[in-house]
Amino acid sequence: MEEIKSTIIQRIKTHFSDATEKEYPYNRVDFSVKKETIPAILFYLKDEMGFKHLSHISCIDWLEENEFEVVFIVWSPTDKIKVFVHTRVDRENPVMDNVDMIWRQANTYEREMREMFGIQFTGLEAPEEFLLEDWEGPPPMRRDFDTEAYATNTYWERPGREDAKDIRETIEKRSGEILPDFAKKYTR
Amino acid sequence: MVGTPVLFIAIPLLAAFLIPLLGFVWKESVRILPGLVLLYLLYLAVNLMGQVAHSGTIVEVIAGWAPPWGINLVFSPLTGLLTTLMILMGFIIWIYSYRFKNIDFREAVKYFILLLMMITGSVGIVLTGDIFNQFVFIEITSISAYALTAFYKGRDSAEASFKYLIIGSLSSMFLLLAIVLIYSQLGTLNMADIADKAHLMKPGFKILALIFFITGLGIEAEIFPLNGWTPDAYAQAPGPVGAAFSGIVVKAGVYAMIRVIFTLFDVSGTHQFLIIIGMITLIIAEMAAVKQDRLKRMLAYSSIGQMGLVIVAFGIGTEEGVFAALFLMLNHAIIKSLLFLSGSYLVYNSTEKYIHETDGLAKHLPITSFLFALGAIAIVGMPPFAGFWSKWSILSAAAHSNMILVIVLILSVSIIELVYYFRVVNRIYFFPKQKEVEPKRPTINALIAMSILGILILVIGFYPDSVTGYLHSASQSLLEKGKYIQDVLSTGQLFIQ
Amino acid sequence: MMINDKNSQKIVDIIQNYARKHSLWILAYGTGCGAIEIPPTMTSRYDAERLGVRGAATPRQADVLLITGYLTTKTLKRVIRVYEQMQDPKYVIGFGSCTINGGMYWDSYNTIKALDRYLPVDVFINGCMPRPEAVLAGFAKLQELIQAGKADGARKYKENLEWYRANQKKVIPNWRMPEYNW
Amino acid sequence: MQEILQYTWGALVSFVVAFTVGITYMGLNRKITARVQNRIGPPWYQNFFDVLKLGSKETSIHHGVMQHMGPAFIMVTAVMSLLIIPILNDNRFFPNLNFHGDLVFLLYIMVFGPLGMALGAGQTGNPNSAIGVTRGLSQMVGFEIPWVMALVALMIQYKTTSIVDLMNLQAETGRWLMFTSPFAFLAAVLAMLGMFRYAPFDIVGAPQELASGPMSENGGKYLFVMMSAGSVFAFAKLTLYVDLFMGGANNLIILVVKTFILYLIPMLYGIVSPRYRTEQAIRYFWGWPSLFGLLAILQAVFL
Amino acid sequence: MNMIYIVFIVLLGGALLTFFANRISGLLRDTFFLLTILATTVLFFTKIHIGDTVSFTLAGLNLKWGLDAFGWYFSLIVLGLGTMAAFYALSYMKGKDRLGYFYFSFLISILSMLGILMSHDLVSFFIFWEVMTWSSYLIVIYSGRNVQKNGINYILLSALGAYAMLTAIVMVYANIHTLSISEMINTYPQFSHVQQVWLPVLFLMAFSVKAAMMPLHVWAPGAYSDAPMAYTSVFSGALSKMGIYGMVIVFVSMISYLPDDTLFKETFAWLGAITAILGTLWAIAQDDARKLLAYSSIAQLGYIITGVAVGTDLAMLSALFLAALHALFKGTLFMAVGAIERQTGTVKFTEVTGLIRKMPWTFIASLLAIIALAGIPPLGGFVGKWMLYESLINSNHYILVIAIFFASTAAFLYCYKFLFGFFLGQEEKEWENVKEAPALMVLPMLILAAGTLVLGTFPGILLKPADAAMQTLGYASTEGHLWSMSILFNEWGDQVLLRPLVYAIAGTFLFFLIILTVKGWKNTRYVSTKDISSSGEVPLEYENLTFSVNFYQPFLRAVGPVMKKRMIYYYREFGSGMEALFDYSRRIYNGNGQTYAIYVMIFLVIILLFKNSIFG
Repeated sequence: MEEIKSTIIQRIKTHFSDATEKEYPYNRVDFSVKKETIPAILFYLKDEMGFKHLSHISCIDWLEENEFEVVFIVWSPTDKIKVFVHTRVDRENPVMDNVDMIWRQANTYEREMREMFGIQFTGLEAPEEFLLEDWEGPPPMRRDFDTEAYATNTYWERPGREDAKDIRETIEKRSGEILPDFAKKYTR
Repeated sequence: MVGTPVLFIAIPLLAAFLIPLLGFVWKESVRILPGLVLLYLLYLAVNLMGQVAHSGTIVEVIAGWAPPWGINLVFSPLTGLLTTLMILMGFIIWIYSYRFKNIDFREAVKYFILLLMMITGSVGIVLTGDIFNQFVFIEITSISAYALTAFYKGRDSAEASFKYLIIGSLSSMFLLLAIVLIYSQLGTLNMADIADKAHLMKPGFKILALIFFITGLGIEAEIFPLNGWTPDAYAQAPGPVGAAFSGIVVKAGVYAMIRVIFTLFDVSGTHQFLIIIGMITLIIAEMAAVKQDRLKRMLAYSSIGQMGLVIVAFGIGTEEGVFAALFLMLNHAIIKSLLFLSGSYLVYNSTEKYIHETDGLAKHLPITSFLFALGAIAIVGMPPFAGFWSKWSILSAAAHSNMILVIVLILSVSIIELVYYFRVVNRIYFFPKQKEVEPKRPTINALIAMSILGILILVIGFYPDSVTGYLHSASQSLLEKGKYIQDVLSTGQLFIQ
Repeated sequence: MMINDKNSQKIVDIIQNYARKHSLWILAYGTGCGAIEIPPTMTSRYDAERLGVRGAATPRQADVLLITGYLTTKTLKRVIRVYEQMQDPKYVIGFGSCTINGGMYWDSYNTIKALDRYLPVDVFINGCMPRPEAVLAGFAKLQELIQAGKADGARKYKENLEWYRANQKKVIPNWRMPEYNW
Repeated sequence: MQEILQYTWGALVSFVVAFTVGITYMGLNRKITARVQNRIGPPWYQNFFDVLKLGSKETSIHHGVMQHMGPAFIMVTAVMSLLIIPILNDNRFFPNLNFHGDLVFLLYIMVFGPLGMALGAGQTGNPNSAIGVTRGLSQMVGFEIPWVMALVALMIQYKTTSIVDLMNLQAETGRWLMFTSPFAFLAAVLAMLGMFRYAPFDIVGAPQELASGPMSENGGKYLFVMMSAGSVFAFAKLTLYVDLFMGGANNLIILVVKTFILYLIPMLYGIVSPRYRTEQAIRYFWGWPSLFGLLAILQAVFL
Repeated sequence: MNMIYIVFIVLLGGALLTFFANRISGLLRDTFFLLTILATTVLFFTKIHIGDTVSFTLAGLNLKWGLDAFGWYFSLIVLGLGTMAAFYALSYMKGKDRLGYFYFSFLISILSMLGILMSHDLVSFFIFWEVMTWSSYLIVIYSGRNVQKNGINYILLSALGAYAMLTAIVMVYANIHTLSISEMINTYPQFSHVQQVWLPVLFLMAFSVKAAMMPLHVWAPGAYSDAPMAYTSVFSGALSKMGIYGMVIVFVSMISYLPDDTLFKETFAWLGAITAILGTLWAIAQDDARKLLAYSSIAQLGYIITGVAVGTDLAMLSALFLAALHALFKGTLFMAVGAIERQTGTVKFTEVTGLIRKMPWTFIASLLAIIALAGIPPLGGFVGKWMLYESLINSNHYILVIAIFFASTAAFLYCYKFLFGFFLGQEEKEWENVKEAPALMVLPMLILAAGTLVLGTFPGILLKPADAAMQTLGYASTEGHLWSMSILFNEWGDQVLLRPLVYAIAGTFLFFLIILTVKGWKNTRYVSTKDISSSGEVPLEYENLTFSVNFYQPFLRAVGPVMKKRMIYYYREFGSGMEALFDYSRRIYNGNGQTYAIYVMIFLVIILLFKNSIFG
């Protein structure tokens, strides 16, 4: 296992100079690359190294760093190893390359991210509407989207429900954990 | 008395020599003169036919030498019918080829001389009562035919002509052999005389002579293994010449063969042999025709097949059979000429004459296509057109002789024939036209010629009685051998007295 | 029940309502987690069929629209459509807290908080989720209402269609639906 | 005129009887199914409520004339079947139109309604309806084979095409045809499974897959008429079986008992069965049932 | 001059005039066409009486034409359907090319059919038979689609049949030296046994080709669907009946005299039944309405063949009745398909849906025709089917009953497919602007469809001429005797059968229809077909929700093994084998002069070698 992991790291690093690896125990290896390298490294992983399966594409909103982190999780059924490929996209101009020509199922994940985070994938050919029907607000999964305010404005609320509206302070009290500032503003 | 049978030989020969001479005086006369000659001969033939029907066979002695010593011409109902048919076909072909391909003066001279010679030769074959004289006429016909085959002077034409020449010379050789054999045995060349004395021949010689005759004349009559020259010659010769081949030359060949078999020798088994060989010819030719990709070759094979059918019908040997055979010869001459004439306009500008080049021409050449389709429907024997009646006569003749197998085979072959003709007709009418094909509209004289043939098909189809009377007397005259001998020989005696 | 009473029912209505209350064909719109409560309600443990409650295959045949849980705007559109396709008389049962006040989805960006703003609800069943006993009690209440002739949600909907429409259109901006035709 | 009144009266009375008994049977079916599944189940008269409720629906929609007429078609079939099938051995009480050859007529009139309804279902434009109809028609072709074989076997054996003749024959000899022609009875009963469209042959209107198939767009009065017609038709079919194979009935009670016993067969078979796909159903009917039908014919021809 | 001549001259002259008038003006052409067919019909039914004959001599053959009751019955079909189709054609063919050619062929084929029915001698029978073949072939290839395939298939199989018949005819001619059909029938018992067997076989071969019987049916789907629908109604409705006409004569007048006639009859009855079954199955599998109707025609002719082959008086009556009825309903259906083709431009069930509100009259006509086709009471089809069953049961053909019943039950499947595919289902936006066909097309359809309706209640209208026709064939009059014997007429003591049943059905239907309509009249509302309960989803305008692809997939899966190999497959194999043989024979002529010379020598040598055996 370790040998395989080290050869993977070896090969990736020789081929892609900008890749920085991070090793995890068991069968997981992480790489961070620039977003321009993404199609190339995914092609390489799929065609040359046997990572046939795209497990997931995920996104993390790093509001403080003003970046989105997009994570591609690929899996090799022969080596039984999963590889996480991280990349960062500018939050102001979230554009990156579309990879659904490598894996057909990437299309679905990309459409979801387009709707939920507003990341534009160049050349993604799919109808605009996916999960959100007739959505007119900003992408709802961005952390600067205020859900509560939106819900209060949009949906009529039955009067008389005042309890347990904001449990942040209770949580703070109970756990003793001190929430950072951004969390106070954007989470509940 | 409007004329004598000898005019059928003399006038066209004279005209053939006059054509180039007159041509120097007036160029158009080269084209007109053959037509006038043929028209006159047609008038003569029709008149003589009436005379024959009225007062029996006309036997004309040439140069005063009475049969069996001299050469004589026999204008019986049979030969008269064939002569009329040939001259009629010749006349129609003349109308058709008056301006065919816009050949220039020099070529027109050749063409019309050769055509006239070929018609003369064929008529001679039919009319003559002398076996050697017949041979001479066969040679005249063949040589004109060789030349006409090579008329386009192309490589393929020359090759076809050369093949024809080779096979044709084999034919002459065997014929000459046969004639020599007979002469050595009987010391006579007059057909009636030979027929009269045939029993005097040694059986071995008789059969040998017969075999040589069959081989030699079979080549002219397009019997199966002997007909290798046919497709090439038909395909390479100009369209009207192809029509002349199938309408005139082959008929003469078949006549010669049948005359030899029916009148000269009376060998048992010949009829069965004719049926078998005709059947084989029919089947092989029709099968070969299906897969042809060139129009004229297809027509040529079809022609071979039809001649095979004629021979089968003769082979049945009864009066009905002979009647059917003559009827088929008549119909075939008309229909196949129509097919050749209209077909050659369908592939007018083509060098290879592929069938697919006729695709969709019906829009551009409506009348030609219609006449071709009419010919196709008629030749496969669809009622109520001419072909049906001859097919019906053959079948009923075969049935009266209890030849069920023959009937079945003929009909099966007819189905094959139907398939390839209808395929072509479908192409002409329903396929999109090929871009590179430039259809040529037929000239007015060609249209007239083809229309005459089309009308003949309809007339015979709707009212077969218009010809059956002549055919019946002709078939009787073929079968009445004794009468033939008596007619010919008695003329001579009369003359002596 | 007084004969002369304006609100009293005719004898025909009594018979009809009696039949209606004993024959409730439900269209279970299993939107949320509540759908899992329907099988125990219908099967041998609680056997709602003894009350005449029975599943219907299509809205055309159904009498009761059972909305089992939270409704996103996207689902609401379908629910309205289904409700409008049902034949009169028709009843709606809101099922679970989510239909009452949003329940745990009270601040979700795409979930409505009160069903009766959008459809006329005849009976609400409280609980997250309500147990089958509660569901049966809800049906019993509905039967009571039907017999009394008070389950008139459909009439209310028809009369106040504009108000309902306005509410519906507020949360469903792109209204691509045919006109209401039962 | 007298006759027409008589026939109309007979038709009316038999319709009422068939309606009542048929609906009761349907209710009993639900009750028994519930009991088999260890439920209490609805009362036996539950289906009266259902029919009454459907009849009291205030509004209805239709997608066109054919859908509007569809239920009438199927009702015609039910009523015509009732008119032709003798209810009792003694024809006095329910005079109806029996005549020689009515078996053949029945075979055709019994598909008249379903086909008419299928047209109505087709007009709704609901794909589920059309799919249900195709399955139903396919299945019908399946079960008609053993059914016709059984009937032909009876025709051969007893040289008649009249139901009354067959009933009289059983009354005279005192032996039921289900014992004298057991194979024909078997084939007919197995065909009946398909005719009733209970499980395992209920793919036609499978609520889970097809949303009740041909009926998916019918509600209110249309479903009311269809359900009534279904009940009447079911009773008519059961009566036909009783008439043909079980010696008919001398009074209504015996008829009800006999039909109910017969009705138990598809019902119980359905309760314990899963569902066949259409082609499986067709192959089923062309397997054993048709073999029994063939045996019945052989028996009729050679014995 | 005899009226028979005049009818033929009118038809032929009219055909030619129509053909040539095409060059002058379209109106003139249409007028000539319509006048010709109308004049023929009027002259035929008013001036020609049963029993009229003419005879003349042509090419030494004595030909005789005349009309008997049997021919009259079939000419009723030909001229009735022909006139309707002519009216229909005027509108249907408007604006198409080569109309002179089409109308010419149409009239000639009508002429040839009348000729067949009026021929009393074998040669004119054959001539008209062949004229019928090529005139219909001309129309089959008219559209120019698949001419090399369907057209050649048609002409090939027709020629096969016709030549078989020709063989039989010359056999008869050689045997009895006369061509009269009646003479042939009279002397048939004195023929040798071999001929007694072969003559019917050869004749039946010709007739079964035209009647599209099972192994010889392969031409029919292509030819029926390629001809313009205006003619296909005649083609399927009347022209194929010429095969039935011949079959009836052969079965009644020849095969009945055979000692082993049962074998013949059983074989043909079974062939008919198999044709019915397979035709039905194939019809179910079609997505093209023309093909569906073509296979359906094959199947329907299968019933008729069975009826003819069984040959008891009731079976024959049913066959004749069904023959006329088939002309009515199949004519209507082909016309309806033509109307739909004209109005929408397609005939695929997978493309066109929901025309019921756009083309209501076409729908009504099709509905009546389909009910008649399916044999459902109270329409005419049931009467015919019932008589067929009854005759089969009476003559102990029990298995045959089951086969026929299977075919006619399975026929419901394609009947439904036809109605559903075109008229029912979603009303798509694509066909929003489709209009009803012109009145000239709708009226013939409605008239023919009304015919089936009338015949269901008053079948005596057609049974009487059919009975008269059967009497000329030597059957005893069935009027009274048969009609009281048959189950149909027994109980009511009335020759007009089924009337009380029809009244009962109509009464019940109307009663419940009124109940349905009156109850809640104000609260019943029409909604569009887009408004369906599809899980609350609203179908968009461009979404086609109609279920029409793989319509009977489960059924076809169940019957799959039967349908795997088609007959045409064997024909194709045979055809390609023959082509290979032809290609081989072509190579004999290899274009080499030396080879040809060698052929000559070989020929000579062979003859010389075998001269004694040849010229013994």
